[in-house]
Amino acid sequence: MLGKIIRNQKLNDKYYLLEIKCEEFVREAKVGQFIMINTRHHDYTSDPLLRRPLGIANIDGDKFTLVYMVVGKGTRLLSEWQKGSDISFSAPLGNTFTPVKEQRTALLAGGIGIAPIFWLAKTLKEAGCIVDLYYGGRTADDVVLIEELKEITDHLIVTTNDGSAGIKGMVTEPFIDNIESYDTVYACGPKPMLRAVSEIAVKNELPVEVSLDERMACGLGACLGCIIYVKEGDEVVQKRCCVEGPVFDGSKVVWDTVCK
Amino acid sequence: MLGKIIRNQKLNDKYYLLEIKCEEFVREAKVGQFIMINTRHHDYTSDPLLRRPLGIANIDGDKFTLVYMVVGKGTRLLSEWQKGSDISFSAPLGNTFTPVKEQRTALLAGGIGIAPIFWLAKTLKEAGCIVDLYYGGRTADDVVLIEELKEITDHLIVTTNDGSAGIKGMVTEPFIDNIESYDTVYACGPKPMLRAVSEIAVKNELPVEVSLDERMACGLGACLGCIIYVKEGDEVVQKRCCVEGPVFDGSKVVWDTVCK
Amino acid sequence: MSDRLKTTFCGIEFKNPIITASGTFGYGLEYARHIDISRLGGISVKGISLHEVPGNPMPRIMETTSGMLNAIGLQNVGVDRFLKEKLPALRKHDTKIIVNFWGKTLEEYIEVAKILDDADVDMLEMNISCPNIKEGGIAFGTDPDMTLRVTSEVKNVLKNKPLMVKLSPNVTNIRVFAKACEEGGADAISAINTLLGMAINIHTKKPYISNVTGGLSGPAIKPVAVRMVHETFNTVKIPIMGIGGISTWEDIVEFSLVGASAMQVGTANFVDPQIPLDIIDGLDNYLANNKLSNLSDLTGTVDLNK
Amino acid sequence: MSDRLKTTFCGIEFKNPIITASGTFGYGLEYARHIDISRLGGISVKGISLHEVPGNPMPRIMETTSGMLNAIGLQNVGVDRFLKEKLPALRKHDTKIIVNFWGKTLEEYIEVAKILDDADVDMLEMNISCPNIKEGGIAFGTDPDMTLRVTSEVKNVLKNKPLMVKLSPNVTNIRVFAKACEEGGADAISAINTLLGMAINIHTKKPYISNVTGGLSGPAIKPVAVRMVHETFNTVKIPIMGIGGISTWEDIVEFSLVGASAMQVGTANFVDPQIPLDIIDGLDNYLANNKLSNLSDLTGTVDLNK
Ligand SMILES: Cc1cc2nc3c(=O)[nH]c(=O)nc-3n(C[C@H](O)[C@H](O)[C@H](O)COP(=O)(O)OP(=O)(O)OC[C@H]3O[C@@H](n4cnc5c(N)ncnc54)[C@H](O)[C@@H]3O)c2cc1C
Ligand SMILES: Cc1cc2nc3c(=O)[nH]c(=O)nc-3n(C[C@H](O)[C@H](O)[C@H](O)COP(=O)(O)OP(=O)(O)OC[C@H]3O[C@@H](n4cnc5c(N)ncnc54)[C@H](O)[C@@H]3O)c2cc1C
Ligand SMILES: Cc1cc2nc3c(=O)[nH]c(=O)nc-3n(C[C@H](O)[C@H](O)[C@H](O)COP(=O)(O)O)c2cc1C
Ligand SMILES: Cc1cc2nc3c(=O)[nH]c(=O)nc-3n(C[C@H](O)[C@H](O)[C@H](O)COP(=O)(O)O)c2cc1C
Ligand code: FES
Ligand code: FES
Repeated sequence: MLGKIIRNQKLNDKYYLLEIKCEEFVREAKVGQFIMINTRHHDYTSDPLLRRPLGIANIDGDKFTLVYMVVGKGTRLLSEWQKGSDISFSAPLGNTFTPVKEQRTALLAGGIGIAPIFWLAKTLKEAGCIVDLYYGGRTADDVVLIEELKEITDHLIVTTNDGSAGIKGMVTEPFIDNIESYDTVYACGPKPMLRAVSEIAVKNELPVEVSLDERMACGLGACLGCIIYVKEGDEVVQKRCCVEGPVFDGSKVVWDTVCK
Repeated sequence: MLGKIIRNQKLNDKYYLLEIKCEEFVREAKVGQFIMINTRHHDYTSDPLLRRPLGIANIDGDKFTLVYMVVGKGTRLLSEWQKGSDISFSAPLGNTFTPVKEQRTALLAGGIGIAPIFWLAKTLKEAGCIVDLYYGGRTADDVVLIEELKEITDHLIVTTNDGSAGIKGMVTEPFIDNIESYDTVYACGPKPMLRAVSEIAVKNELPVEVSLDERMACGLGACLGCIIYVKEGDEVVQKRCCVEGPVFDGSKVVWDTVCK
Repeated sequence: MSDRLKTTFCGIEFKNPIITASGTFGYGLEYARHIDISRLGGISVKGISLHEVPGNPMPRIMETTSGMLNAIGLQNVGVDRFLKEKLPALRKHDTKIIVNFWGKTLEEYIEVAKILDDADVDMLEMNISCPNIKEGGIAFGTDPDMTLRVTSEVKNVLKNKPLMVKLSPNVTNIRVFAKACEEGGADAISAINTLLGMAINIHTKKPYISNVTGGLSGPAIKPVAVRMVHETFNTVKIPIMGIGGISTWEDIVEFSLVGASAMQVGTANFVDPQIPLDIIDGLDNYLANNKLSNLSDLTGTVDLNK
Repeated sequence: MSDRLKTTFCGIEFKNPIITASGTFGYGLEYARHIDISRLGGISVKGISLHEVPGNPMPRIMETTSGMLNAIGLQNVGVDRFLKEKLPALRKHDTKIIVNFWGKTLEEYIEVAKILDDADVDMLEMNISCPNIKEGGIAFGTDPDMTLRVTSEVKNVLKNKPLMVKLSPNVTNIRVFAKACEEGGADAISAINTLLGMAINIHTKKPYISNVTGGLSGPAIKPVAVRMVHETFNTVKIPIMGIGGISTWEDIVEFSLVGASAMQVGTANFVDPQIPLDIIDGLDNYLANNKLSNLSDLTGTVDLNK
């Protein structure tokens, strides 16, 4: 698919927000899905080669939003795309968060994990849920879009490892303190965090969905490069993060096999 | 070296003019020399890999000019560099045209061969020469900067293969007609043209200098990728186009060995 | 699509010479949502073995400069499930099906080949270039005697389907292996598989691929692939399917000039699933513009005169 | 420059482990106008032979995706002119001189080695991977017995200079060749030389390189080089100079982790002559930031645990 860049806004030294207009895409997209996006400025160059997976952070009319962190070649190039350009990407990919209605939900985001959580918060809010968002980062730079998030959550609890924003500490700490208040848990962020959140949820018998990152080549289920091991009954089975994921039941993921 | 782009102007569908400010470069540059220029927009990408050789087309104050034709990846990327950007290139490379004074000179340019010929015309004019420029192209699109050239030549004779500009035919035809009028000949363009010009000059016992194109990796004389075979007495010797060239005595080049 | 693109390869009629490469196109259906797969000349499916194989631990892939490394570990559903669960749906699309297959032992190669020979598929592609699969300690694809043996024994049991053998580039002299395939009775050769490579994450000090080494593919390897197809073409008379770094119609022409009669597009499918279709259109235009009645007019016509 | 970068390799003290690779840095002096070559750890000069060699017809080079092909044809001024015309000026720069050399025959290898052993150079690098140079029809670099023989016979005549043997990547198993070098008495191994490749101009239908095939170098081949250095390190005890696609200090760390004690920068010198110096600075920073006293702390420390 092709879309037009409406804005590619620097949020801070690491984070960018990219808004793209594409009616067809918006019609198909569901909360929790992601895209594979071309970051190269010219088709006739081959470095970087592959498209990059990014979660859908919001849908607004005929536009959708991505939030991304600059970590390497691809995201650096993406940050230089100009407003008005046509950029290419796949149709919406992967499964979705399981939508619930009128429940008390805890959402946890670690760093760039905020991307799919943003849209999820909005969706749950619209479905009459209570939405508490625990949003952790290493430093103040890792927590973005605070004003926007306040509007679509009931409580926004920010934590940073160094205390430069919000509460000093891990994002799981205030969550544990309030664990009694929730019916359902959702999380996206670094794998150790997702593992911790899942273990806390399981211990408290709460359903937990996590959105997992895995390096991807195709994003369509063809290359088998993005396997996540999941328990099904007594068996461990393989799931492709790009098709059967990126959202998984956190209680079923075999965490020891998930790459760090 | 680093320079600032003052303008990168599209002359027509094929040709661009790039003006770069760099005092140090301008101080060193001599007529007939070339540069190796980085065309990639980002150092961290490797495709295209190598720098591209381009002739110096003019010097003006602390600025120098390149004229280039878009033929592949590198020149396509070059055409998208923005005004105000810093671009990197080598110091001026190669040998120079032999400057003459107060002579009657014939200059021949074929297509993009106009680049080094432009500066040569200006230089010869300033040295009190009569400067006749025979400038040939396939179509009208291949002859650029006509107004500017008129100012620095005594006669400007344009030819095109299809007659869409100037005289229809080969650039060598009007030159042969006037051959009696000249003391010295200079040429830059496609190799078959340079060969023809050299043979005409030799037959008429005129000194002839040609500026040759050869694919280059280093541009500094290290890779031995750009060899031109030249007669020295009875021997055929190897010259590196990037160091002992790009300007050669047209009567000495072993034309059969020069790649097409 | 015009007749210009029709390609007869080992007696099979492909609507065009563009086939998607094994391991980069799943079982074909994964792409059906994204492109019209019936426009493809054919699909070479992910390498199939006798039994289901779980593949390597993660991570399995990493991008490198203009290429990628993979060590999927030949994960596949096994021949039975392939025939039951994948093939019927794939067959609904009007394109040729090539089944890429392999075995852990000579017997397994033969067994899978027998089953596929009776199945509703068009052609077999035997992968002998899995570096980790050995018979008596010797890899099939890097020992000429083993290549000859597995080719002739598999060929012996096939009654219906043409056999194409896929060569490894990780050898000193690919001509020896091409010759062994031809002597063994192979109907065609496909070349090349991936180059063995490795990449290290300097922050963790671990290899990016859990298997330590992986197969390098993509535009980076194209010059090696072109050279090997050229050498193979100069060695054998059986037709060649060219593979390695192909991502434009110009690449197809290049492989054709050095002797490939059909081509496979691999890693480029990941770059953009539209690429094989763009290649088909670009190639058709090229043939029309150059007044060529068929790509086969170009096969092996590289001009080596100086 | 700090002590962190000092590198002892075969008993020679390099001020840093960054050496410019043979064939990409001429006789060193070509670059002296553009960068301060005395900042380099060392320079491996263009391959020298007994007699002057004119090299291949043009064209000799072509860019490929993230790499380049070359078939210069080992053009060089011959050992005598090198020693007389090039070496004295080069010696004025404070950097180690490695002389890359080769012979058309075993005798020529020995002859050149003898001459260089008595010359004012620091180390010899024997190139056995020229695909077109054969002794009795057998290439030195792709036949283990020939590798062993040329190594031991050359080593026998050397009295003063360490011998490093440069390996070809165009082999099925580089370990066999590394072993042959070690057995033959080589003091070190450098790896890798270029991969054999080919590219065709689809407009003229001719190869871009007059020699038809050429050597592929540059970032495209780095994963193959890293893999081969890793395999070599696991096979022999002599030190390794890593080569292949290096263009950043991160690449140096990567080669160090898989076992290289020093590294050569090749094609990257063409991309920008400043690159080897930038690498030296970047590496120094990296070592300082990671509180490493020397790059040798990292040699071969890749972590293969899953
Ligand atoms: C389903 C999914 C959704 C994602 N959503 C977002 C998002 O909304 N916003 C965002 O900023 N990022 C997201 N990511 C991660 C993003 O894809 C990577 O950061 C990006 O591909 C890095 O590309 P690069 O070229 O900049 O870095 P590279 O140069 O490729 O790599 C730089 C570093 O990032 C690591 N890396 C590369 N790819 C991934 C990956 N897929 N996952 C984790 N680490 C990786 C590399 O190992 C390396 O250390 C998502 C990943 C997946 C799989
Ligand atoms: C000393 C010298 C001075 C030059 N001056 C100019 C100039 O002032 N203006 C200008 O437009 N061009 C000039 N050229 C040619 C210019 O270098 C090439 O057109 C350019 O490198 C092509 O790069 P690319 O990436 O766009 O094309 P590529 O994708 O590299 O190649 C496209 C096509 O151009 C051909 N080509 C590539 N490099 C060269 C080359 N060096 N010479 C001839 N053909 C080549 C290729 O074979 C191919 O057919 C000069 C070349 C030399 C050696
Ligand atoms: C992720 C991946 C998986 C692959 N799996 C197989 C396979 O199962 N069998 C096989 O013969 N080749 C396999 N290959 C090799 C490709 O079919 C092809 O030979 C190789 O990638 C070179 O082509 P390319 O550069 O166009 O990708 C695989 C390649 C990739 C990238
Ligand atoms: C133009 C060119 C000429 C070369 N000449 C030689 C040579 O004479 N002797 C040699 O041993 N290697 C030669 N090489 C190989 C390089 O030294 C190096 O091994 C190879 O290019 C891989 O490193 P790179 O990817 O950093 O370039 C040459 C390489 C290039 C690009
Ligand atoms: S990324 Fe290819 S199967 Fe998931
Ligand atoms: S371009 Fe390298 S020697 Fe001339």
